[in-house]
Amino acid sequence: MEKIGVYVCHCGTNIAGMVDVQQVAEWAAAKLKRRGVVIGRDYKFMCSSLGQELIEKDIKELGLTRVVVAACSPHLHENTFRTACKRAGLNPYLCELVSIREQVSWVHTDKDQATAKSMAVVSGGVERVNYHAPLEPLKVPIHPDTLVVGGGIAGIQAALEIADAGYKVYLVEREPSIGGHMAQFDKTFPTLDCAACILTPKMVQAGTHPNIELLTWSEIEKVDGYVGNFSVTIRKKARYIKTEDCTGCGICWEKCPKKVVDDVFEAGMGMRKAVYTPFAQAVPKYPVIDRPNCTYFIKGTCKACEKFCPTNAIDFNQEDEIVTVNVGNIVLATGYETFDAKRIAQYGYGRLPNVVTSLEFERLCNAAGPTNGEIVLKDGKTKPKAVGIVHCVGSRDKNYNEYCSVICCMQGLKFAHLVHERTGAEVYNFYIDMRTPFKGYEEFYQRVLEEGTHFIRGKVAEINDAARTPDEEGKLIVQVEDTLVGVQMRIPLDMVILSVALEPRRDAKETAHKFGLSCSADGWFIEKHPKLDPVSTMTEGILIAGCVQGPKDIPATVAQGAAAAARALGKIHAGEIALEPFRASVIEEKCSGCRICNGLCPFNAILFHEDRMVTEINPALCQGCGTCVAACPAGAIVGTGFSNEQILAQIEGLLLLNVGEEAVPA
Amino acid sequence: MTQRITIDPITRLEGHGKIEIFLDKEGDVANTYFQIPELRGFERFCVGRPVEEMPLLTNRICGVCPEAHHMAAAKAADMVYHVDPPRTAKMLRELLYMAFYVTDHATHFYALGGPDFVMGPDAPVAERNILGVIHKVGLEIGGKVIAARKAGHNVVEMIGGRKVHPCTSIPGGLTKGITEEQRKEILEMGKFAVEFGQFSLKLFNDIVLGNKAYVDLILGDIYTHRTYYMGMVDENNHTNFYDGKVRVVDPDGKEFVKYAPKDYAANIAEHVEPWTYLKFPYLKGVGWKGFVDGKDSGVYCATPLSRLNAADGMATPLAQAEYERFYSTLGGRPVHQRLATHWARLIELLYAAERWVELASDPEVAGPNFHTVPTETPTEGVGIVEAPRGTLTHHYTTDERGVLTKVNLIVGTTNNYAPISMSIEKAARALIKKGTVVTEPMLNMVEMAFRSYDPCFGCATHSLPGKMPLEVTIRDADGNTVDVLKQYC
Amino acid sequence: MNNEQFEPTIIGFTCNWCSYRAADLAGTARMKYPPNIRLIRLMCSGRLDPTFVFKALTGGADGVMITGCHPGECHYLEQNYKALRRFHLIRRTLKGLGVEPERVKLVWASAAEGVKFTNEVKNFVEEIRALGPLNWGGVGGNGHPIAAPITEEVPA
Amino acid sequence: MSDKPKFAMYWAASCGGCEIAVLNIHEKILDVDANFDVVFWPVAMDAKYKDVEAMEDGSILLTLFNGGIRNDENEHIAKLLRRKSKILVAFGSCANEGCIPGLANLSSTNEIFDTYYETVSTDNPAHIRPQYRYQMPEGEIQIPVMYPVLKTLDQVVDVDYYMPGCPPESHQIAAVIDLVVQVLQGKAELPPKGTVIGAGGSTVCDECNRKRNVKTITSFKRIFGQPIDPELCLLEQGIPCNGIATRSGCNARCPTAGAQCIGCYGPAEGVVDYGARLITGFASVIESKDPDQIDAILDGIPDPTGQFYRFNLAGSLLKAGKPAWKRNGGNGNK
Repeated sequence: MEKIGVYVCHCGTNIAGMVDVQQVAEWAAAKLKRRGVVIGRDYKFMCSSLGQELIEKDIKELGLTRVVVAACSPHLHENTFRTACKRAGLNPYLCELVSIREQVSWVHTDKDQATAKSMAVVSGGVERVNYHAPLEPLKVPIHPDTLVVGGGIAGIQAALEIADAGYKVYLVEREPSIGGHMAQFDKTFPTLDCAACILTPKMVQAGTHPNIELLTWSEIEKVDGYVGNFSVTIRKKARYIKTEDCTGCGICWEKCPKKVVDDVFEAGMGMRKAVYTPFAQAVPKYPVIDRPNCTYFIKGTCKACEKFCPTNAIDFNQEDEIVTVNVGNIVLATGYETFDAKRIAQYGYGRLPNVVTSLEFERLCNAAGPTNGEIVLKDGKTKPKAVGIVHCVGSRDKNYNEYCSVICCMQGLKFAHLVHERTGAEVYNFYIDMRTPFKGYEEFYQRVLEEGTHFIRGKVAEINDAARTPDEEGKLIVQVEDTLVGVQMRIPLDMVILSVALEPRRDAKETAHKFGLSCSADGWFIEKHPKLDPVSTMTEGILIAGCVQGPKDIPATVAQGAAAAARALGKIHAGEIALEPFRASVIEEKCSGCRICNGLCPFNAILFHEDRMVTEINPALCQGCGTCVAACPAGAIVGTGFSNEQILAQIEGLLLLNVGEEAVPA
Repeated sequence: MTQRITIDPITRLEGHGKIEIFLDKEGDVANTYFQIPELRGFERFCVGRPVEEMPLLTNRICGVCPEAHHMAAAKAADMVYHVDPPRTAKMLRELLYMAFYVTDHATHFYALGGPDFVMGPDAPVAERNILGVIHKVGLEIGGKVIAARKAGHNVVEMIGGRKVHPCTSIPGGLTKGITEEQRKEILEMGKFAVEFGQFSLKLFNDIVLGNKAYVDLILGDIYTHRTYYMGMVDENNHTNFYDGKVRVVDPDGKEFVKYAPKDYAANIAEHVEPWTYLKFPYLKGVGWKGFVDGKDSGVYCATPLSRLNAADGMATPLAQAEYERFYSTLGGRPVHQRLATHWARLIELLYAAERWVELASDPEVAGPNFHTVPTETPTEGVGIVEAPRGTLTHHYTTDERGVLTKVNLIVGTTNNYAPISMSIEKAARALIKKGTVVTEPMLNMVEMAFRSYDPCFGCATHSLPGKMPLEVTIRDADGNTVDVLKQYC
Repeated sequence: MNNEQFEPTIIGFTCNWCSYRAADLAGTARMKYPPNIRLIRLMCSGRLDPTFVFKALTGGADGVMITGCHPGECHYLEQNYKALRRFHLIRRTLKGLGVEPERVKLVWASAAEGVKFTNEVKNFVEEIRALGPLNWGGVGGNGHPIAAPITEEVPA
Repeated sequence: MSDKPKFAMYWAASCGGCEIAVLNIHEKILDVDANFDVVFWPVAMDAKYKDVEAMEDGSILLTLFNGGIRNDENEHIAKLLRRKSKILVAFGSCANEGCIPGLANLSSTNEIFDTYYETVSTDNPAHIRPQYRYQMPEGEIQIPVMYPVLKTLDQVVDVDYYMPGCPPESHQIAAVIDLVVQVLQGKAELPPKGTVIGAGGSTVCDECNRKRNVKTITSFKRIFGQPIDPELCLLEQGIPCNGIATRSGCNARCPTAGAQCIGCYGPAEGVVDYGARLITGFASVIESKDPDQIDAILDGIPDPTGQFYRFNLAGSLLKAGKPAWKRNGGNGNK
């Protein structure tokens, strides 16, 4: 018979405040004796070193063979207590952590009921642990190469960190050039240094780094394998440019007769050619031919670019190329998209020419932008005399996104400053709350205040051009209630900038599915732990960085990119990783070869031997979900860690109080 | 002063009995009650099941004659789906059924009923069983018996898929056919079965008919009842086990009624008594008059003897010859002496064997066309076959998915519940008189009355779980228990 | 049953990746729900063996709540659909066995849906309360610990 | 009396098929006669109940007990034979898991009475029901009290070995008899108590020769509704064949004969609930992610409860023992 120790944690008052922990411990020691419990203790903080020592001591002195800890969620401290058992020479998997905090004390309000439920939960753990078996973690070697998906600042940062450490990186970008959103910006808050000036050097570094293989104009097709050993299929879209010959001289796009509105990089504010690089400092320097818009591909004639190309680098016969790379870790930095302001009809975006989005405005005031940095109205010449900046467009709004997009306040201040500086126009910030945390931000807020920008606290109700008074003629009228003084206002302006929300990529769910991740309800990828592990995901070996995890500004993005890199480097350096040994396996004598399970594994871990008519499971591919275990009609598939015996026993334990302690035989 | 009487239980019938015997002041038998002590409830729990499962579920009513239930259920299910199985399917089913008849009748004659004659009623208990028979008639004959049963079971398995509880009959036919090789094999076994039938009749001749004591016993009054007799017949009024119409003759041997399966309820009714679980079927046309025989009582009998009485002859030559010898020996149709049932049973065995050969000789039985896919909406159906222990009726009603909404079963032995009770009482009255010291052989003679019916209470108690423990309670006139003898087997 | 309100016992099967974390989230956010539910952590709703449901109902539970990732969001890609299929067949079978199918419920809850989890538990407790206790006692057939044989005599 | 070890075979609530299956071992029956002193075997020989009672406890070496426990008399004799026998074998589906008669556990005693005593052919104007005790003019007579549920043998007594099958296949019976004979001659060891004997450790598919592919089910069909491919796995043809979850040992008789396995050999080794294995087996491979479509496919199984618990109901988690006893009209506190 097992010797089981039961340890009930007070967690200060977190648990003890709602659960009579002492009673629970004593009950377990008394009533669950016949189920193997030899000691029941309660302690203020089981996770503290003293608490852990308590367990280690009992293991050594009482010869415990099993340990049940009733405390917080296993997702917090399962490892802590397993490690404690290990230190005392007990196999870590003979320890079971049951949650009486998140699932009892914090969610219930009646102490007696909470205490009773805690007893049930503990006896569930005791019954279960009786059926635990010592397990050894599964060791998997780590392939030293890394895949970084997304060539924005997050991806670039991560790629450089890893490459500088001496390991190979594949940097995949969907667009023709890396750089991402940051490349579109003019200035960055709060320091106002020019985005290009700080970004392009990094881009060049990434483009030329011996350890970085750039795969731009490319997309991920398929991801197979598991941590340490992914095999990723990438589609390199046809550029119709022989990159080995192209010098990036630019003659082709000079000569190309076809003008196209550039709604990616120029956010629709400017034009580009059918053969193009998104911007001057693009990395790599090679252009792409935009097939749907290319006259040759449409009409079959033209080939201007080909005629003039000095190095004959044009190749209209190029086709998409599929490449497969093997990597040990993957960093996802696929970024964000901006909210479509048309969805808020009353703001008139798309109808009123001088209502622009924040991204459009970035281009407008960018020296490399369509107006060479001139802040002018749609007519292309008039400088605005009054400009409004509307915050939280599509953010903090039940109808669209409830979350805060984080960057809008600072962006609004930045715009206010730029407008003020370059046009001297009156600037109005329409905000709900001003949020300026972090280094230097509040100071910037003060500075803009001093510049005389108007701040009106209120959600803009409507933007229209229906003048009521002569001085409103030809103006945009912003209707808003100043909630600080409680008056309705009509403010005539020349230009309104909508600070549009950051949203997950349209194909975020697809991407998540490709990589076996999960998205939050909003669509941002879910990190392993919101506080303690914001760069890992539930899927070992797949890390996230930047806005793909949630809206954040550039410093935070860069930091997370670096953190993800550090994570990957750690694993690469270790050379191998130990995985939870929760795996399914087939008892061959019991397997009838009925093939029910054969189609059930999305990780292709289940294989069938036609010759012997039996099924086998590949432990390295098995992810331990247990679906096949539950499905086998012969009961021939067993799963470690979550075996039938363990779960059935836990059910009995949880219901022990319903049937009476005596119902369960010793 | 009350006498103590020890009585051994009725055994060697596929079931057990619970008999209450009441004595009057003189110590004579005042009354007897033959009770069936259990109820299984097939009629209830088959409701809700798909009708095509009935040939499989009702098998489990009786493991002694599952083939009978399998066939009755299959025929009822055919009718529910308004589908007529192809000729090959019908032949296969009947062939399986004939082979079963041979084994079943052989089992009864050699293992259950036979020992009474082969060993003699007064033989020591330990010898009065199949092993005793084998020892007496010799291992070589024992071997023959075993071989015959084996042959029958092999055919059942070849066509029915399993030796016990066949599984191949479905609405519209069967799930499989047989190969030409199998047909030939089956034909050979059939020929052996015919030999075995003739041999068994010879054995009966030598041991029984050759022994005056036995003949007197058979013809004696103890074992005689004048009742109606039921049996299925073909268009020539010849005995048929698998298909045809049910014919009833009166105690004078005149046809009383001949009805098609679907009309069973117009002709048969079941009487209920509160002191037993089993119902007492009787002829609706005559009515229930209690446990009495004669023309005015609806009590009828459905046994091998009854089937012969109800038919004008047998459809096969050898059996027909025996049929004629049977009636000339026992003084013409109908024969009322129950013990003659053993002889009748052997004649049926011979008929089944001959029919077996007939069917197996037709190449079409091995044809490829063994199933017709039903296309009609299922509604209602009645299937009747002759089980070895009596006419077996299955009646189903289903919804439009073919899921059962009503089930009614009138099962072989049940038909004979009333006559058996009467025979027991008659035997008891004859044996227990004014303080007679009842001897074991004498009591075995009570059992013989019982056993001639080959009552199978696995069947009878289709509505009952399993077998009846025999409990004989003997009480004096004041209702005080003189003795209770319990036998739980 | 006496007239004090019936407190059902519910066993909840949760997915390690979504609903169990939703339960954690409910906790960290100090949301409140009745203590009638007791949770079991599975790696995935696809691990749900119908035996667990029957075991719970036989062992004294009045209801069973099966939870998993939303369709299309399964951590193991599509195993939650297997749970969905089993759930449908379990309900049909229970009906035939004379147990109200409503005693078994399937709920999709992502790791972010602490609120949904809380509400689902609240609702389910009330639904089962309305159904009343499952008079199923605690005896199983195939020699599992709680399956004590019945040996009472009935006077003949 | 011979000094040969004593052998007994008894039937409780059963159909007799098990006895026939034993007789069907043909010549082997002579081995039984040669190696055993058959002291108690109702179907084959005269026997005296009082002799059994008079025997010393444990004096019968081997008892094959078939049939379920339907009433107090069944239970009484089960206990008697348990006492008298060294080795008690639950023989056949009824004793193991209730078999078809176990389906009665779906209904209460009264429901069964109300059906049987009111059928179309029943003449019962007074709506008479059987009385456990009934006063006749000559005195009171009794019939045994029917239990509200049919119970398996191990629900009333301790069982040494389990031999499944409805009935157990004769070749398996022969094998077991061989084994016992060898044990008697000291040539073999008895398996550990509780072992399932006379059957395989896998499921029917293990012995089935039909072709098999990765399973997906797009619809369930009735066995008679269309021509059946004689080569291909029945389940893959949509026929709800229970072979995937049913213990091997029968040589896949029914599927081989073109009929779906109906599950008479019960659950595979170590399985807690037979029906659950079928439910999960069938459901897991249904080819649909849409609840409505899943329902539409499942409509192809007209009677899930019967399909999954045909033989196993009395031995199943949900319908065994106390709760069902109570539900079916018995006193739950028993």
